[in-house]
Amino acid sequence: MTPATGQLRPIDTAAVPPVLEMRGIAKRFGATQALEDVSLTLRPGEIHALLGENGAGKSTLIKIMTGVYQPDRGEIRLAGKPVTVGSAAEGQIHGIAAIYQEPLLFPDLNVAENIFVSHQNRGAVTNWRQMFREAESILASLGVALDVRSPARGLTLAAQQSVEIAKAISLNVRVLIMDEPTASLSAHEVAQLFRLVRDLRSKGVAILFVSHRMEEVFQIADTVTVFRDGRLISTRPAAEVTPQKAIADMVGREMGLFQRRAAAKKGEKLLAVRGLARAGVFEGVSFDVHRGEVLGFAGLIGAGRTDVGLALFGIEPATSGTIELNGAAHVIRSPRQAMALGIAYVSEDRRQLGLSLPMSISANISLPVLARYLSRLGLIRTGEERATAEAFRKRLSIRTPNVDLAVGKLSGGNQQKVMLSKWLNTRPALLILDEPTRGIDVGAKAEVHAMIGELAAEGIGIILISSDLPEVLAMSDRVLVMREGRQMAILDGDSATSQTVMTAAMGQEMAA
Amino acid sequence: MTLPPILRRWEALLLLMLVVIAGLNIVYSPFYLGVGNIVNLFQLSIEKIIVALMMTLIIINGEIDLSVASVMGLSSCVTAYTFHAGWPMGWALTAGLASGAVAGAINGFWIAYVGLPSLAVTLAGLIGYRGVARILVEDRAYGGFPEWFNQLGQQPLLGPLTFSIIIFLAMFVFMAVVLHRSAAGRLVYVMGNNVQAARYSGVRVKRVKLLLFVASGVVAALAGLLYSARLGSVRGDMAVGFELDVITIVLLGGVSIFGGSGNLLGVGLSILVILNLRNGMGLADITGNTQTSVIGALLILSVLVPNMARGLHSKLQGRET
Amino acid sequence: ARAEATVAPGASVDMVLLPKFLGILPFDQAHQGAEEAAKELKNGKKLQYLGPTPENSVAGQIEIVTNAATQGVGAIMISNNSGDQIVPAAKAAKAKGAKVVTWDSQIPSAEGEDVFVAQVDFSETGKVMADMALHILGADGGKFAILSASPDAANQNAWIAAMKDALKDPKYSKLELQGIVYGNDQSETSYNQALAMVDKFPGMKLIMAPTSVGIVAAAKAMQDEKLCDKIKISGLGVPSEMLAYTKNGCAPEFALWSFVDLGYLSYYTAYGLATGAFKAEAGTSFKAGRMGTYTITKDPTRKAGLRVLMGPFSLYNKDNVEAAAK
Amino acid sequence: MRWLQRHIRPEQIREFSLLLLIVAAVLIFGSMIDGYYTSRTFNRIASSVAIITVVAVGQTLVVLTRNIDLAVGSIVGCTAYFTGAQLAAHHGLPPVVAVLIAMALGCAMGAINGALVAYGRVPSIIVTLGSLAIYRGILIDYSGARTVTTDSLPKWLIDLPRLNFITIGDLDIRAMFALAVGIVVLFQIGTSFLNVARRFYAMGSNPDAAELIGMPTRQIVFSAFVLSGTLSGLAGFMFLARFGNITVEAARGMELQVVAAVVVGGVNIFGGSGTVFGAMLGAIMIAILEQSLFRLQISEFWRDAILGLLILMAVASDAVILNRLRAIWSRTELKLVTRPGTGAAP
Ligand SMILES: Nc1ncnc2c1ncn2[C@@H]1O[C@H](COP(=O)(O)OP(=O)(O)OP(=O)(O)O)[C@@H](O)[C@H]1O
Ligand SMILES: Nc1ncnc2c1ncn2[C@@H]1O[C@H](COP(=O)(O)OP(=O)(O)OP(=O)(O)O)[C@@H](O)[C@H]1O
Ligand SMILES: [Mg+2]
Ligand SMILES: [Mg+2]
Repeated sequence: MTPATGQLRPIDTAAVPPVLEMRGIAKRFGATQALEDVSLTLRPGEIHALLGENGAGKSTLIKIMTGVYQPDRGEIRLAGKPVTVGSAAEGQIHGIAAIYQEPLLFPDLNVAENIFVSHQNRGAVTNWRQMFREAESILASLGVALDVRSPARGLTLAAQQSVEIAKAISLNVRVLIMDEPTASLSAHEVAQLFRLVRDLRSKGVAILFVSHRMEEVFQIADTVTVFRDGRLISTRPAAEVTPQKAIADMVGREMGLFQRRAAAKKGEKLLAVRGLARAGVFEGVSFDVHRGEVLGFAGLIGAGRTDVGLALFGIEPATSGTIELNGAAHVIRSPRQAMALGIAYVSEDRRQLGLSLPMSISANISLPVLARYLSRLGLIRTGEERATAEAFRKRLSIRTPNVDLAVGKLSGGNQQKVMLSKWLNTRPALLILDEPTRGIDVGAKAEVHAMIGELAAEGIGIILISSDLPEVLAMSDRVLVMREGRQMAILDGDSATSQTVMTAAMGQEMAA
Repeated sequence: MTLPPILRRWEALLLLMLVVIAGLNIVYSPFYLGVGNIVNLFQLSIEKIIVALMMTLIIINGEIDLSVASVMGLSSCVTAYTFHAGWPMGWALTAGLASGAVAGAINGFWIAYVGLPSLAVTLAGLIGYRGVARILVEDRAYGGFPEWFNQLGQQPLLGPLTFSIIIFLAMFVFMAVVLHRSAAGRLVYVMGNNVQAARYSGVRVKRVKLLLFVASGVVAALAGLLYSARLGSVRGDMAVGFELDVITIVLLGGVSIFGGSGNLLGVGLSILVILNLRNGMGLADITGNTQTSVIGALLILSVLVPNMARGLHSKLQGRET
Repeated sequence: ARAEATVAPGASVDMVLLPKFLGILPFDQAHQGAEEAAKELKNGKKLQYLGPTPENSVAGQIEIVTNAATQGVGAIMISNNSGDQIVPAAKAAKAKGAKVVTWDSQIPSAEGEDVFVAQVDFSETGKVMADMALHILGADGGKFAILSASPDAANQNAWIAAMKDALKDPKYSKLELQGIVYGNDQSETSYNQALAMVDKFPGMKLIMAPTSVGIVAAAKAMQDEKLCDKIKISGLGVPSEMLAYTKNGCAPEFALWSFVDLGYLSYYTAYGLATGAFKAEAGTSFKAGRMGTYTITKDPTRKAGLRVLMGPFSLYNKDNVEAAAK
Repeated sequence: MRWLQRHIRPEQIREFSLLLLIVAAVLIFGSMIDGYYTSRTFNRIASSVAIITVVAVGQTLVVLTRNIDLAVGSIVGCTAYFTGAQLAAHHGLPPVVAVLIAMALGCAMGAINGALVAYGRVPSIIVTLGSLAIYRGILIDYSGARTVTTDSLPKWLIDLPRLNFITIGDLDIRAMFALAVGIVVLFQIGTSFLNVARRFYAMGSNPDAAELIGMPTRQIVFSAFVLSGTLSGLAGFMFLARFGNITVEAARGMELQVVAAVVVGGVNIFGGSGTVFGAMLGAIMIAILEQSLFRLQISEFWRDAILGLLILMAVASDAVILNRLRAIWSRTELKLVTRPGTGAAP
């Protein structure tokens, strides 16, 4: 047990008996000791932030709380009584619900049904009308407007995340666990979400909140717990911690927050896009990317940034407009063609689109350029393949015992790094990064940012699509803002502030 | 995924089963160990096991090809028909193989380029290709092939090994290299795991899928021709219903029906297990439905028993799976 | 004629009785008959009744013949469902010293076969079916169609060919064959096909089904659709299964032979050959227990091959079907 | 149009498109075949569809949960035979008891499959490939190759296929067909409105998520197999009534027909989407093709080739129509969604 478990808390909830206590929890996966002697206390009306590097064991602890995993050692106490949470259903009966890091929706069920699917006492018969109405009002309170009748299949990650959140708040829970709920939300949606979370806190719900975005954590948390390598390092009231201190706890050394990237020398024009459109999805997108330049794409969820990326990469080809690379016009119809032109696209959805989870790290990294690893007989030179993977493991400090491990076994952030490696391995001229730091920790984030800087300095043109506004502002030479499938503005580095970007992203209404 | 660990649990289990079955055969049948019997053991199901090799790739790729048996029938009937229409045997055989390629290409087109489920397309193929074979031969039976052709199917070629067995062995090695060592094999796995991720990585998934089905058609056609050589005569009902046996072999080999996992070592062992089991039962005069029931029970038990053992194991350790 | 060979009981010969597939009545009756003969002949070895499943009939028959040969059995009795495809396996079995006797359904080319025990004369079958049709439809004749088993059944095809041949006789000029349809020896398919025939062949007055599965299915179909007045059923059927339809007039007349006798005779033939009591040569006569004396002759219905003709048909109608069904 | 798009999903329209294809098929065949539009044609198709449909309903439930039940043919055969044998031996058995016997036996067989899949964690295709053979083997042993013959059965059973439910004009709706339709309606309503039944969809749509949010996934899979077995048992009874002569080969191969109906009917073979109504339409589509092809004056030997082609065409045009619809829907969806910032009115 760490010494400070809340006695120092200034809020009156400190007197309230804890709703959930974890004591001496340990969990091992094969060779990995994911958790070791972890104790954590959640009180009603408390927002408790959980920080830690990728693979520190945050998600594992959460899965133990909700009954998905059973701990090897330790006990869970609910309102003072020891309980075993044997399954997720039991967790729910105890009033524990979680939003997992990776959205878990039922693609064939509609949005409304997804929201209410885990309600135990919905009665025998579905009252569709009522369900649609309630779903709409929950989503409206979240500020998200989704067609509740449409199936969840095909929703963007952000939309999926919204549904997950709606699902969790629709359950009247005592303990709500949110594993990186904001990872794919943009500032506006985050604000929206935080309003809700505070609302829940005032109703006496205990909230466990995991995020890699420091500014958010300190905006909302009452208590901050930091994990490192499966151990609990510190638990302190938020008021007593600074971001720097927390980061130091996480990585075991001092480290700064975002550093604004020094603008690299702009090379000649690499990409020129004019009037790009895909019927019914986005239109009128025109911009240039120079060698060594980082062009940020900002916007709210569903603004169409991903769609532009997909069009450039040939997955969903554009229906009109022109794309010029190095001065030559190209009609890009397939990813293969795009890759041949030196374009790489790092997808925002690593599980569905980015990685083959059951396959090894090295196999994933070599996949786009498999031809490079073939011997004269057409067989794969696995040694070479592994060497490349090793190199990336070092360069991006991917946490894994070896590169033959299935990617699916890695923590979310490390998966993200594997995906980055995979695309860097194609040695692209134009790199499209779609939410490249989604779900990765500060340390890794800093590494990715440094890498973006290095890559730009090497003369690679970079399109950085991100919902993390501070990140976009810090990294980009220019920022393109989209809204509802239209390009609103391209802001220069100096004129791009969170104020100007948000104004453009929200349209006129925000201007006030 | 590059190199399957030589003995993962599943393969070890199959090996154990094989040893037990072969042991029982040796103890209970004096005829089992004869060279003739060992050759027969393969020869009697040689076409099915050849098709099973290709089916392994198809299923790992996340698809299924139910039309293989009908394609076997089609290729035999095309060959028989053209031969009796006066074509030289060489051309007739080529036509047979070509019919397999065409059938596979038709399957592949609808599955890869139109995006229809392979189950539906190849179910239609199962009915349709058999139908085309029927149109050609109606209620006739064609025999009278050149002697060398029948010899090829029936007589040993190399020591005690027949042509079909040599083909099978060669194909097994070839397929193992392709699946586990080549780029093509890697793509088969990647697509089986997550076809979207493959597409986003620049894999030409449609083309790979099409080629896979064409290959499946050609291999099935080849198997059909080997079958006609073995039987020396061709009818419209050649190989009816073989698809279920083929799929059984592949699944017992530890290949997941949802694609993405499994390997040829497992399938090879599964082939040996099933063939030895059938042979042993045949020699013990167990035939008909009793035989298929035993194989059915083995199929279930082979997955059930390890599952239960694992369940028990983790119970004892007080942890969940 | 040469002297009649006597079959001496008491030898020990491994014998296999191989039906087209397991699970339908006529083959089980043949098995009964063969067991009866085995008991009479005091064979020291038990008779093996082995068969494939219907969907695996061809491959299964070949496998059983091959395994039997491996085991060095003395005789194999096959109701061949594999046409000439069984030939290589049968030849191999003969090469290993087994006698190969076919019964019920022959090997078309006769290769690999010692002798075929024919239930009836196959060209006779054609005439018998034509006669039944004429008898049922009356002197004015009419249109009829055939519901066969599968397009690949050698005996069915031989019978149909024989019937087409017979129809050339001016005596049957009033009979018009509208077409052949296959029910694959499956009750459901045959039933559905019989119903569909009613629509497909306008004016059809009779369904001729030379298959014991097809004939009952067709009779039930006509009865269900209340069509028995317009469309009659005939063909080859098992009396116990046909009883009701013959009595109510749906299937006034049909024919068959005794499968028990067929099994019995096949056993005697195979046993005699395997023990060397007689050889598979035209002109050889032998005494087959309670059934009397039979002679091996050249098979007139095939280019090559020998046969033992059991014959004759039994015709069944409402007068005798009840007794036969017992 | 807007209203339509809000309230009807493309997946529902798919059934409509299949219905369109059926109408088209009927019109085309009607123009090619004399005397096609008769009550007899209707009855032929209706009665051949009835049994398949009942089995297909159960199969749909299983397929929704991302499983498959290949043992249905053997279950239908076993129940038909066993029930027939019981009725032959005890003529006095009341009809209700006979139906219950069939359903109970089917239920038991389905429960074995379900237990192996859900609790034994054996993939369904392996379990049912195995039990397909085992159940048939048991039947063959049990029966001793005897046939249940029509005349050994009580009269009420033999008359059952001819029993009319209602007669509209000269269109007879047979009781068995009405029963099948009734079951479809029952299960269609059940799967759309019962929360318990919606779990079949959830389970097949994302099994991992179902597990994580604490759905009783094993019970769901188990009950799908039990229902499939029970419905197959009922179908076995209908089979007995319709065909009367039950050999041990009864309903062999029916699993492929049923899977074909389910797939043509638009049920996603990888689970999660599709309806029992669709499965019935699939069965009807195939039955129309089969029956009509037979009546065309074409060679017996051409039928299968054409049937295969037509099934492919049906699946393909269905997919094309559905894709078009999806495109239309998703295009307008963009306009329908009010984004944050433009006011939260839903
Ligand atoms: N099912 C599993 N099997 C094997 N190892 C696992 C499994 N789940 C997690 N691990 C390992 O346990 C460790 C902790 O992982 P966890 O997912 O809890 O990290 P995390 O703190 O949530 O990281 P992130 O911020 O990247 O999401 C990691 O090393 C991970 O690889
Ligand atoms: N309310 C919504 N929230 C999220 N996505 C939506 C919403 N409504 C529609 N969408 C979908 O979002 C798609 C455009 O989003 P796209 O993924 O291109 O945007 P993005 O700017 O990259 O957003 P994200 O931050 O989610 O990646 C549209 O095709 C639309 O179907
Ligand atoms: Mg995590
Ligand atoms: Mg995006």
